[in-house]
Amino acid sequence: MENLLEIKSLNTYYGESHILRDVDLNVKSGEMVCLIGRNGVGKTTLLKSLIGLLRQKKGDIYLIGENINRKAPHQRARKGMAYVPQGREIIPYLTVEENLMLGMESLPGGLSMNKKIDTFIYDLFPILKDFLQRKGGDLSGGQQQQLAIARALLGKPQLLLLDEPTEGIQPNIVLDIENAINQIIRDTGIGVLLVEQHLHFVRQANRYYAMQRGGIVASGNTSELSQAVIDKFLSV
Amino acid sequence: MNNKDLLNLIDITVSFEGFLALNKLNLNLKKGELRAVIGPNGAGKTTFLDVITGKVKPTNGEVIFKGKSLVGKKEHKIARLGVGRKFQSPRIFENLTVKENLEISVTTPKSPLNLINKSIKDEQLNEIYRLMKIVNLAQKVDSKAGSLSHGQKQWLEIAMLVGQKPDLMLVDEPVAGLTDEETDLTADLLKSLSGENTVVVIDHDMEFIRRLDSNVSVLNQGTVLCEGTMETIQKDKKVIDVYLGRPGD
Amino acid sequence: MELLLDSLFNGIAIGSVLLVAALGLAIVFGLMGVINLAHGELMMLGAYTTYVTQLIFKLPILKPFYNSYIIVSIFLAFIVSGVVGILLEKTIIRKLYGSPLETLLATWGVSLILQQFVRSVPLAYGTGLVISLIIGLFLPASFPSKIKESINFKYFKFSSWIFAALTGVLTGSLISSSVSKLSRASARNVDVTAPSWMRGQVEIIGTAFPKTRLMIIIITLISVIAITLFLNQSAWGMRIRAVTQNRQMSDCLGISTEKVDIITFGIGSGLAGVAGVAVSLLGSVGPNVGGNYIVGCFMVVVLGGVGNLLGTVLASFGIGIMTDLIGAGRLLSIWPDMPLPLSNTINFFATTSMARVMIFALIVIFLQFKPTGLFPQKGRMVEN
Amino acid sequence: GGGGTSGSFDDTVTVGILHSLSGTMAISESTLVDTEKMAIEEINAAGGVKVGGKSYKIEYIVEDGASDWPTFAEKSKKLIDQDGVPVVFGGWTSASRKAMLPVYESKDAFLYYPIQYEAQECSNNIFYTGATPNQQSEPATDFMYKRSPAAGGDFFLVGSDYVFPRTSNTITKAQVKQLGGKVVGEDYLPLGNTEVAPIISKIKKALPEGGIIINTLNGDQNVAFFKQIQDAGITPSSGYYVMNYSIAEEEISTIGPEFLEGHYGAWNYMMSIDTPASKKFAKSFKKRWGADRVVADPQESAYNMVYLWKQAVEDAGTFDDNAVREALVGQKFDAPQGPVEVMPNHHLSQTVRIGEINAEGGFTILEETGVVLPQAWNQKHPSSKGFACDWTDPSKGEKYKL
Amino acid sequence: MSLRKIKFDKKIVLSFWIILIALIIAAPTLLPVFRLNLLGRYLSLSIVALGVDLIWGYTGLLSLGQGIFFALGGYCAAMYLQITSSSEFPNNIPEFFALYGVEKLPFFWEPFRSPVFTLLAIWVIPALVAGLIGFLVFRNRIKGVYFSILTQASLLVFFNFFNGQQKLINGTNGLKTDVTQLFGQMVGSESMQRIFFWITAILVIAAWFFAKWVVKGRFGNILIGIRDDEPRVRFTGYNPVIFKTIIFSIAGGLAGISGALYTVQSGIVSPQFMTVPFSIEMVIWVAVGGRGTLLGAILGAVFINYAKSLVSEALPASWMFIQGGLFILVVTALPEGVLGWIQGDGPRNLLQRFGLKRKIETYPSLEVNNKEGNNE
Ligand SMILES: Nc1ncnc2c1ncn2[C@@H]1O[C@H](COP(=O)(O)OP(=O)(O)OP(=O)(O)O)[C@@H](O)[C@H]1O
Ligand SMILES: Nc1ncnc2c1ncn2[C@@H]1O[C@H](COP(=O)(O)OP(=O)(O)OP(=O)(O)O)[C@@H](O)[C@H]1O
Ligand SMILES: [Mg+2]
Ligand SMILES: [Mg+2]
Repeated sequence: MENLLEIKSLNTYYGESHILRDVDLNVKSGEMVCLIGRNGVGKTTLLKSLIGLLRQKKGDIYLIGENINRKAPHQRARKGMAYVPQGREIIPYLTVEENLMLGMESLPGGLSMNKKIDTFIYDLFPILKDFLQRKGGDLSGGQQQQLAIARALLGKPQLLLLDEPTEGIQPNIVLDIENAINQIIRDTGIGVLLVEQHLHFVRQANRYYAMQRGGIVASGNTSELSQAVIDKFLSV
Repeated sequence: MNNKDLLNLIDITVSFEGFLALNKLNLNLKKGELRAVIGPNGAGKTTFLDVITGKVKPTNGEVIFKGKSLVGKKEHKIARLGVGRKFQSPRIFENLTVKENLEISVTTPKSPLNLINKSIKDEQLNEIYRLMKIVNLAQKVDSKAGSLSHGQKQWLEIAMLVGQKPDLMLVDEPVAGLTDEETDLTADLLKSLSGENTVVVIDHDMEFIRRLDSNVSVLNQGTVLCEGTMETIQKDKKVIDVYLGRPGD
Repeated sequence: MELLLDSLFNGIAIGSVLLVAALGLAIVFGLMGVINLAHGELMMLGAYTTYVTQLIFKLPILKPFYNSYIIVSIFLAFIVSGVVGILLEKTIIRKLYGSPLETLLATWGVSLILQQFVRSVPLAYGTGLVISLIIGLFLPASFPSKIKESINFKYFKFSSWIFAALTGVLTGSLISSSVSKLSRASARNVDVTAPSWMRGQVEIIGTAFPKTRLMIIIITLISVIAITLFLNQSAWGMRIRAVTQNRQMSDCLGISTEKVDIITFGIGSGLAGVAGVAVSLLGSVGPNVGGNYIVGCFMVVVLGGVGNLLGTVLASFGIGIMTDLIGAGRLLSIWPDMPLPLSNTINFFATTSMARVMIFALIVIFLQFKPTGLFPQKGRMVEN
Repeated sequence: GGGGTSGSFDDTVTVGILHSLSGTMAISESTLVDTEKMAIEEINAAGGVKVGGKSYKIEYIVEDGASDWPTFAEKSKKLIDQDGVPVVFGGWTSASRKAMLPVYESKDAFLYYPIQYEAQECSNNIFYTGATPNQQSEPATDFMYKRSPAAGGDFFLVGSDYVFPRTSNTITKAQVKQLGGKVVGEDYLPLGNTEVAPIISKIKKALPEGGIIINTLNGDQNVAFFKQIQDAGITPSSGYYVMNYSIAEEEISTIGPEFLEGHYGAWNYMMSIDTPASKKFAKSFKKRWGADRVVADPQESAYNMVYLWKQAVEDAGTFDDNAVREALVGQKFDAPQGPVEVMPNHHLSQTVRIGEINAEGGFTILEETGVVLPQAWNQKHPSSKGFACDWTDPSKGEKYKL
Repeated sequence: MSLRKIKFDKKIVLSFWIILIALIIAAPTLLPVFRLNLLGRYLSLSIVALGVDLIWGYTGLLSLGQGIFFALGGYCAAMYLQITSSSEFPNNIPEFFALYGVEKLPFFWEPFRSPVFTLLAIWVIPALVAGLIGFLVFRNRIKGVYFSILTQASLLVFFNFFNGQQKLINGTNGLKTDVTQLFGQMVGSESMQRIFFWITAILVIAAWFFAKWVVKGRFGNILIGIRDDEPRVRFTGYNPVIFKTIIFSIAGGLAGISGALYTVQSGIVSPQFMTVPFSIEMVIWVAVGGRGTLLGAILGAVFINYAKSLVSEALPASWMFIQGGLFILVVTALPEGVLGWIQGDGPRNLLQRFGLKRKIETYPSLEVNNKEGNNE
């Protein structure tokens, strides 16, 4: 099966501090790949480099075989990447509905006033339906997180980048989200790159990469994700 | 209410253009108690902290803290009375170094005069270094808080809260984005704080809540759904329906 | 009653000038959060465009259409100021999004340069320059996407700029040779004369109303309606607000921030140009013409509540009516037998300059009670 | 600096020129710089200044007052201390003069000031070649009330909000009272403000059936004013006549004659004066600066002052201030406007002319007084009635009782 | 705006002082009196700039109304000088009153007969006015752009008022000081101007130390905290209103002193000091010099103004081009101002452009993790 996403020796800096060092990683369509590691090892940095918010100093990023090093975030989004950032990043003064519509900007033709919002979102996050007219910024933390995920899904992406998506979401909805994502992967065969701290969710993934000090230090199938690895890379 | 109570919330109602974020909420805290608050997204947990800290004015109802009413008081006044808070998404001073951030929180009294002509006291300095050890940011003393990772920010803010030495600590989702180990560490830290301080912890991480092994109040749609130990809560049907759900199905 | 009507008309007349001037700012500042102190100078460009158009329409070929030059100049002014605005955005503003106060300083610099520019560059060549800008900016955009994608697109771009420069120089020298008034630089104020059909006054409900003022009111109305439609009926309004409120995330969602910025800023600046046409009908056209309005514009936008068009409209008419009531001492004629001390104070302020003091004082006081204007942003986010 | 180059000179003398070259006033003041340069070039061409048998070529340093009063003071200091010029030609607005005055008095230097102004001042260190109120506004008011089409009508006074209009109007009010007329209103527009709608509605309220409007508005504001009063139906045809004190040929061409036709102006010099001197002045100015340029009263006084300085220096036989000051009083000069003479109060005796603005953008001269002596201290203004100034007599000086 | 509080290593500060002191001592002998006088005036402007840096650079309050306090200071000084030397004028009141037929001294002039009162008034009155405006504004939580616009509106109120009030304060013409007497000396005279130069020089240094003292340590940190996240400061138990009011009135006081010094050295105070552009320029000086650096404010004020007078002498028309270009350049290319740029990696980056290597930091917490790794 061909690589949906392929990263070759990626190096990213913040100013002068070298964060990502020679990261190699790939995601195939139809699989969920999980990125684990302690705080501050560079997981978010990696996702930011993928969507294009940070420009790598060295290395290449391929999306469906095409090199997207030089592409701006919105171009990458239109090529089928969707990003759920750590810390939600809702557009505060737009209503929930408008926030959702913005999710459809990356669809061919972009957003328009008369495009309808796909209702499967409401089955997944009923709360959003009730609050369509409320300002995004007024939502509670968890509601915002749900909105962020919904927004990403509406773009019908090829590759979904999730940075700690369950942070601050109530347990039963966490379960729903897990199931939903699995569901979507099964149905549409998209690829998912997931940053997650909770082992329970981690185990849902097909493969894992463990990061330390900005480099990939271990990887494999989550099925054989041993306690040893966990202790080594997730403990303080 | 009884006189041992540090905090009483009496029939608190908060309405945003008709939407009741809090609805006749009643809640009492004893001195030195550690209390976990859970509940669905949008149940009103953060709002209820907003009410205590004076960020949101209740539409009606009373907040009694150390026998005094807090309603209508200015935020900084409330904070000085001994109410400290950690925000849901980390809020620290990004352009100040880790150390300076902590200085701001440990400093007392918080009057301009004191700040301008006295330099920081030694015990306060020691306190700062102690805190930085605990949240292992010791190596980042002089790096700008803005350049910390999410988790590092979370911990810095917790440290700031502790440094403030409030009688009442309100902690909103402290372990969001922390690894399981870090989560446990945080839990122990908070537990150790209870006793002389009174601590209210909000989170969605059940492992974490369990480890706190304290009384748990479940909020739903702006009111207390039920209270009790983790065990009892977990078995409560209503709680499972609206909140916990059943893993595996 | 007659009096009230009279001062209402006057108020609207004064207000509509404020409004048309502030409209562009309401977008650039209100929506994009850019404090554009060069807004006044963009107005000035609009005013000069009117002047140039007028002279060109005096040429034999165009003489027959002379009466309609003012209409034409409205569109030209929109384009000219719009293009200069876009250039401004591409070169300077772009680097400063999210830090309004920096934009304030940079655009102040721009305004100084623009003022000195019209003083020391012959208008003919100024026109040439603008023309080459238009071509240079938009010719590449019009290439087929096949070329755009190709690696040596930059050569195409380069050559189109050369072409633009040439046409600019040509038109410049052409104009300067045919219209002597435009061939020499001068700091002297110039004058736009409304075509005869726009002079004099008309009767409305028994009160005589200057036609020029009426014209301005119409221009204002049209622009307001156009803008409202653009912002609310097209997806652009949403995109613009999204980009200003969270640039990075909007980008990640697939919004081309660059395009949004250019369109928004272009329109905002273009409106400044239209305002320029309006004010050129009232007074003289000179390097400082915009400077006289800029402060008032900001007052209006802030008073209305930043980012709120309706607020801007109300605020400008409010100020307009106040100006007339106080400045012309109408309160007295409305209520002749008021107690002496009161009437004295009113008389004290019934001079134009004192009225100004009064108005600004009132604004300051008003903001004390409504710190974020008539229609403030509400909700959880405000504090954080 | 530099200038005409005919003949060879034994030496050079450098004078200072200080006007606004940038900012709002640049529009008006740059024309004075042009005129002063022209006068200097003429003098140089004619062999320069002859002092003690030596012929001096006049060089000049031009400084920019930037339309900012304190800057005028600063630049004056520079010209005096740094460049050590014997004389400075400069200024336009009263405010700028008031800002410079202390500099010249404290350094005992000499300033030549060419604009008609409100007087009520008489410095030993300034020489004023513009008209005083009794050489402009008083005859004008008299004309308006007695002999204009609106004769006997009520007055409304409009001006910019600074010292000249206010003082000038105080005088006018006193005069109108004496004449038995009535001033029914006055208003002042803040500098830089062009919203005249409130003023217009006041005028309509105060003068329903037309009347006399005395206008002392400043530069740009005039354009707004005249455009809008015309739109509001305040025109000569409907019985409103505006007398202007600051609108000369230069301004007429900017505002556009179509807005001003039928209104009046009062000046000492008008381009339409039909004398050889006047024609020569206009002709050489156009020759030097372009055919579409015009000359007006302020330029004429600027022109005069350069020549008067030259004459005084040659009489004094030195560039030294005090000597020149001595020699200056009594100097006669055949100015474009006709003969002028320097009076002991450092002002000029001049001819006053009333003109009606015509479609060609010039004045049709209606009246012409004889030579009028300048009053540094106005005899109608309550604060200065009965005072005069005389620098030739130490016992009298700046302000003495008549 | 993302600003960091720039801490200077001793070297830069020291060298700056050496240069400054040297300049000041050398100036009176090197410079002709005219230039000296200019330098004196620009130094006095640097005091108001210091104030701007305090409220903008540190606290994030961009005031476009500093001209108010500057002018107030100037007027206080000028009024004193005018009264004390008005003996030979009609009914012993300043000359200009006669122009408008005023016989009696307006009441608020009276106290300015006393030199002591004046010396106090020069900085107390502006500070009080600033404090008052500030308190009202801050209490209502008016922030950011709204604050800027509001200060500008106030500026216009004051400007139009002073401009319109001939009878009280001589309107547009303002009050002149050159020909007035102080200790029997004419203020405009050379000897006096020299003295004023020294006073200014000393006060600038004093003001710098004062400002430094204010922002050093925790007080300064709070200000920065307010700039970045005011509500958070509130929840930590501080009352931002007080802090902002204090710093704003300090800035006001500094502006007053600066205005007074400027007035006596330029010979006139007039409403021109309260025009919109002038107040914006004050901000520009700080921006160019470097926000939140204090030194930057001083340098910015002195150098820009000096450049201005030199350039406008050489080629008047081009000054606006240069000035405008400068602002744009600074804001876009050197957002933290010249000093900020020097202190940051500016020069190093520049060198690197010319091929010189620069050291790359290693991963922030490399060693840390090692240690911990071993522990486990
Ligand atoms: N804006 C920044 N400037 C400089 N350094 C930064 C910046 N943001 C993050 N860093 C540093 O980069 C490293 C990686 O940060 P990153 O946010 O990627 O960690 P992370 O793996 O996402 O941690 P977490 O799980 O807590 O989100 C951290 O050491 C952090 O200190
Ligand atoms: N300013 C506001 N305007 C309108 N609705 C608001 C506002 N603030 C809060 N709400 C609503 O009040 C409800 C409670 O919000 P709150 O943040 O307290 O929930 P929460 O319990 O903290 O949820 P979470 O666990 O996700 O943080 C939410 O439904 C939210 O949408
Ligand atoms: Mg992260
Ligand atoms: Mg919450």
